[in-house]
Amino acid sequence: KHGDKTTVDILYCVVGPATLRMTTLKARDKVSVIGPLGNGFTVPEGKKKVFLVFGGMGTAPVQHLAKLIMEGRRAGEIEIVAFAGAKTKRGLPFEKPMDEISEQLGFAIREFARYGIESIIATDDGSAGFHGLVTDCFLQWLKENKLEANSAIIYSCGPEPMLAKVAQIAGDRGIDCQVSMERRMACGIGVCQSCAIECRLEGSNETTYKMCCEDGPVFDGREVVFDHEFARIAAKKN
Amino acid sequence: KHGDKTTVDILYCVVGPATLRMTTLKARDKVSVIGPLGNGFTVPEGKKKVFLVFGGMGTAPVQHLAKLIMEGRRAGEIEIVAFAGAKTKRGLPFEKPMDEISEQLGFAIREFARYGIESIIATDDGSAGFHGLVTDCFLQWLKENKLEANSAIIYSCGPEPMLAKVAQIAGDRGIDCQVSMERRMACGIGVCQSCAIECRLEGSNETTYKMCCEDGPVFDGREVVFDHEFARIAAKKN
Amino acid sequence: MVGKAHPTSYMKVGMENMVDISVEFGRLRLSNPVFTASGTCGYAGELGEFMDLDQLGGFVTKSITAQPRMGNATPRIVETDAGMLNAIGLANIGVERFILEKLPALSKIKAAVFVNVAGETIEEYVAVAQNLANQEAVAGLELNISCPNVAKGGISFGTDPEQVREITSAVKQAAGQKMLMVKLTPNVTDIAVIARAAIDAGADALSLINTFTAMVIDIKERRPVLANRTGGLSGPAIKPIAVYLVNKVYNEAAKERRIPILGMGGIRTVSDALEFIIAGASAVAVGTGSFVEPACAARIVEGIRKYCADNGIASVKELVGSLGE
Amino acid sequence: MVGKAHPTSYMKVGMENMVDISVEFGRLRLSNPVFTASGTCGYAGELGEFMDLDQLGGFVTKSITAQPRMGNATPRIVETDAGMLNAIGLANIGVERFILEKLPALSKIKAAVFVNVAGETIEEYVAVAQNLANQEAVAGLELNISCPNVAKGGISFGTDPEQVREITSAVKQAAGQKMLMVKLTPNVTDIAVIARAAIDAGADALSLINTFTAMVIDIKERRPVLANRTGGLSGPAIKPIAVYLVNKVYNEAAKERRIPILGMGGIRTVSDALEFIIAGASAVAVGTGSFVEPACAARIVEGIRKYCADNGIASVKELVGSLGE
Ligand SMILES: Cc1cc2nc3c(=O)[nH]c(=O)nc-3n(C[C@H](O)[C@H](O)[C@H](O)COP(=O)(O)OP(=O)(O)OC[C@H]3O[C@@H](n4cnc5c(N)ncnc54)[C@H](O)[C@@H]3O)c2cc1C
Ligand SMILES: Cc1cc2nc3c(=O)[nH]c(=O)nc-3n(C[C@H](O)[C@H](O)[C@H](O)COP(=O)(O)OP(=O)(O)OC[C@H]3O[C@@H](n4cnc5c(N)ncnc54)[C@H](O)[C@@H]3O)c2cc1C
Ligand SMILES: Cc1cc2nc3c(=O)[nH]c(=O)nc-3n(C[C@H](O)[C@H](O)[C@H](O)COP(=O)(O)O)c2cc1C
Ligand SMILES: Cc1cc2nc3c(=O)[nH]c(=O)nc-3n(C[C@H](O)[C@H](O)[C@H](O)COP(=O)(O)O)c2cc1C
Ligand code: FES
Ligand code: FES
Repeated sequence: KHGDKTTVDILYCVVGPATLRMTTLKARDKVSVIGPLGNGFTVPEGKKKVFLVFGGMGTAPVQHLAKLIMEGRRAGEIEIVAFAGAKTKRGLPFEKPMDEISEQLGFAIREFARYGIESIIATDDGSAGFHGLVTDCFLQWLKENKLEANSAIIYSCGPEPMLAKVAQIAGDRGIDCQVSMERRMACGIGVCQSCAIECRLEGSNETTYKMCCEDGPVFDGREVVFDHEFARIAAKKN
Repeated sequence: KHGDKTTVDILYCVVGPATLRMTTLKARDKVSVIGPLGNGFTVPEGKKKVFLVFGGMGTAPVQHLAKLIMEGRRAGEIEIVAFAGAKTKRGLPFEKPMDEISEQLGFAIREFARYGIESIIATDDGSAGFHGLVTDCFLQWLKENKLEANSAIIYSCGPEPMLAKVAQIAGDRGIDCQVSMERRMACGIGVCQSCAIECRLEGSNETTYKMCCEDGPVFDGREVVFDHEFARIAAKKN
Repeated sequence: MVGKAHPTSYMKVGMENMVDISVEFGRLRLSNPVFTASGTCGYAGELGEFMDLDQLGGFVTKSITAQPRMGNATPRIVETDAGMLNAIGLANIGVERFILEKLPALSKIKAAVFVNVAGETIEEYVAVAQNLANQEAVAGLELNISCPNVAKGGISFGTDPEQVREITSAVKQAAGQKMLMVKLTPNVTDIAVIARAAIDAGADALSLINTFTAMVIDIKERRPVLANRTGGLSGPAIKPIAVYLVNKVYNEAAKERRIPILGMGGIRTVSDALEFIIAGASAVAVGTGSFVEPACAARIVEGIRKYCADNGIASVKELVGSLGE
Repeated sequence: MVGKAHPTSYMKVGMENMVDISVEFGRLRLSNPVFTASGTCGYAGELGEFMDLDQLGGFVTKSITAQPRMGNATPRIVETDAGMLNAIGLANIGVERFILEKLPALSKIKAAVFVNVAGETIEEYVAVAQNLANQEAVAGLELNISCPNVAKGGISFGTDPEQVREITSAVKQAAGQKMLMVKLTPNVTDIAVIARAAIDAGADALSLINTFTAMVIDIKERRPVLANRTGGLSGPAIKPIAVYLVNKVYNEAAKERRIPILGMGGIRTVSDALEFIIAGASAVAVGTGSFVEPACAARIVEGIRKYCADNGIASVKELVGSLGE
């Protein structure tokens, strides 16, 4: 907010026609925006340890979550550890190059270090930080450190196979987990049914479709049916 | 030309999707241009009196023609009179408001006065200059002035009914006349046959289609079959 | 000719109030000729936040089937040049829950409510129609025999005149007093043949067009982007085809039988809507356009009023099928 | 899966030379799978200024009829969202002048030359084919039974399987040794039925799609923009429908009979071309795309080479019909 104006920063990655069109916008162009839509991450009472596990452009929302927590009323009670994944060092979505000393101290990413948040980097090719998937890096951390599952929570955003793995890790250990899902969306307001996410119905083996735009994008990790083969199988059944 | 750069001014009027898209261009955008295509106005030897009769955005090309003549080798031999038409005073495609004294002196339009060219304005509603069609204004001039038809030539660009009238006036008096025609064009290079103009074959009653993009846009006024009903009639015949 | 009258703005204000944009759609009198299209506006509640639904002439629900349907796997949509493909697969809550949970809210809006009916067998269509026949909130049914995104039923009913006749008369009987509108697919050699079959079998109105079967391929994975492989193409890309088909159905089937047409396919602006009306549609529906701009349909209502006022047209009815030589 | 190989740039340079982008198109072997589409590249001479025609795999001429045709009145074209309508009306100089004036230049280019043949009666088609049967410069004929812009002939031959069979076998006989490619219209209920009819009657190849019948209305004048009232819709707008239809014809008619398909409809980029090839086209044609960028087809040839090199594909033939589950 600046006086009577509200400024919103939009961080986006060009992946398709819509984001490509966004690159043609110039200063003073008018755009019409509907929002905010859907839900967001929530931090339940009693949580003391927060893990952020993210990859690629999934960084954007969790970075914002970290900021909200550290600027919020419960900042003192909560400790955050961030795990950032990327294919290569160059793929890390951070502006400044890392500085080695901070990295050794466990504060690899400036954007998080600003808030005193520990951060660990993993790259698929080992060109920076941990050599391997960000989820393996997270698993190793869990092995090396003691944790009270009840007071911990994991927030994750990134490619769906990564979310699936994170949700599985969380499920295995009884840690709460919120995943931010992504679907191609046409309407964004729950009318077109294009952004379906298969979810387990509590206390039953049945599943239903929830709408990512309206019921999400954040879902409980236990709820989502991550089945990459599901799409193909369902298509064949028809 | 500025050093090793060539600068081209493009004067355009937003009438459809393509020109609308042009308004979204910003500085340093790259556009690919094919040209020049087709022909242009030509000034045959021996012409001493040049009439420019134009309306609307048809001003652009004839204004350029006037400039070329007045800066050319035969500037001394040739006298130009310009007739500009518009629906209303506001519709005149000139940047600066006219000044009354120049108007009374017959130099209504600065863009032409710069080259010492006499210019006369006609508006359909009489809000500036002659009250009526530019072609009636031209006809009146022809009645009031003596003219040697052989050494005169008319150049015209604007709405097709205006061109038809100008060509008729020229034909009746045996004055040479070149009209700049317009058609919707898809390819601009003579391959798609979309910009057909019905033309008389010399020395016969038959007609053929010429392509406005390649054989034109400038045609001899005698050659073009201006028949506004033609399009409809031909459509019915099929 | 239109476009030559230039009233002052004072006159225009007067005119806009005097213009009559109501239309007769069969035996229904609608406050204006603008509908939302099936599947693009849910069950109405969701859109209420973005537009006053009372401003609409009509509202068509998402397709309803006898049993609830989960729909297809995702991805269900993909954007294309000036259009999109969808393969939702008729995901819906089923007619019983629809009547219990959704119809009460729909009964409160002023727009005429059409329920879009779909199924895999004639019996299913009939079952849905029977359930709706006595619902007061329902003005009419739209018979979806043109959905390209389901393995059984859907489009297969809509491409053969014999089947069109059969399903139309079966549903007509089940629908009782409700107006029956049959929604046509453009995926046929001669849409007028299908239109006449529907009219002969008792259709009170026709709506067109549904989407074109289409495919987008992911060249990296070398497989279709949509989980359903194919989807239906909608949006501005198909508009010129839709306008042509509406004009064809108007001239070759609907006009002489006085059957109204609900025209759709790529409508996004007032001028798009007017093209359909001039081509022969008594009313128009906005589908994909609502995704880009949820209040698109309401904006078009106002635009039609303004167009009539600006051009000295006393009633929008004069425009229906007014396409000249 | 494609897209997973990441050779270094050094390797890529090597690869690009090793990649084989030649294709077999029936009994023809083409240097690459890219054609220009009929009616969008004249008789070749005109485009020569903008692109080296030897770079093309094939060249299809504007439709040729027995007698010269002036074509329709103007406007003959109008732009639409991501597309255009045309109603040229088969304007052409007639087969005799074509052979005298245009064929000599065409005989010099390396691309396989197909002459597109049109007419109002079967006799006319046959007459054109006979005239061309002995011309050495002609590799094959493309039978246009799908033009929506003429009052007689054209599309009417292409929507009825019986007529398709009749005209195809008549022209096949007249064409002698020339390869006969039949161009299909998308304006049918089941394009595979038409495709099989053409194959049964002797077609050596199929090309698809021609344009969709469509209309744009000038709402001020309340009449169609085109003098011919309707025109054919082409361009990116129709691409997803065209890809689907090519895949359908490939699976349901062409594949088992080993009949090659020339795929077209909205191709403008390498990735568009690859979609058609993966869907089942042995070659592709660029139509409307050449208006935006005259050298479009040549650029696509280079892009296909690069795609194969980057993805470790030794021959573009591997891609034809490679669409996976
Ligand atoms: C609610 C929400 C908000 C979003 N906000 C934004 C936004 O503001 N701006 C924006 O541009 N995008 C946003 N996105 C998009 C989304 O983050 C990206 O589509 C996604 O992160 C892929 O990004 P990428 O291609 O850069 O990742 P990639 O570079 O492909 O992957 C990043 C890392 O993820 C991990 N990973 C990948 N595959 C696997 C696997 N199989 N198993 C385990 N780990 C794996 C690896 O560590 C890898 O290095 C949002 C998405 C959602 C759902
Ligand atoms: C070769 C060529 C070059 C062009 N160059 C350009 C360019 O550089 N930039 C550009 O934007 N456009 C250009 N055009 C477009 C063309 O000039 C316009 O489409 C045309 O002038 C219509 O303009 P308007 O609508 O403003 O005219 P209007 O305002 O509709 O008409 C202008 C005047 O024409 C006269 N007139 C109109 N109707 C009649 C009638 N029935 N009888 C007699 N007189 C009549 C009247 O005096 C009227 O006031 C070009 C066209 C051609 C063929
Ligand atoms: C996401 C989506 C879902 C649709 N669902 C249905 C449906 O359930 N039933 C139906 O009859 N038509 C359905 N349609 C078709 C539309 O009602 C409409 O006929 C078509 O999209 C053309 O109009 P448009 O271009 O304005 O969208 C759907 C269209 C879209 C885009
Ligand atoms: C201006 C124009 C003229 C055309 N003329 C012909 C023609 O003479 N014969 C023919 O078979 N197809 C003709 N076509 C159709 C094209 O060959 C092609 O089938 C169609 O345009 C789809 O491809 P595209 O979207 O790449 O243009 C024409 C298309 C256009 C746009
Ligand atoms: S995007 Fe339409 S329901 Fe979610
Ligand atoms: S614009 Fe294509 S021939 Fe003139």
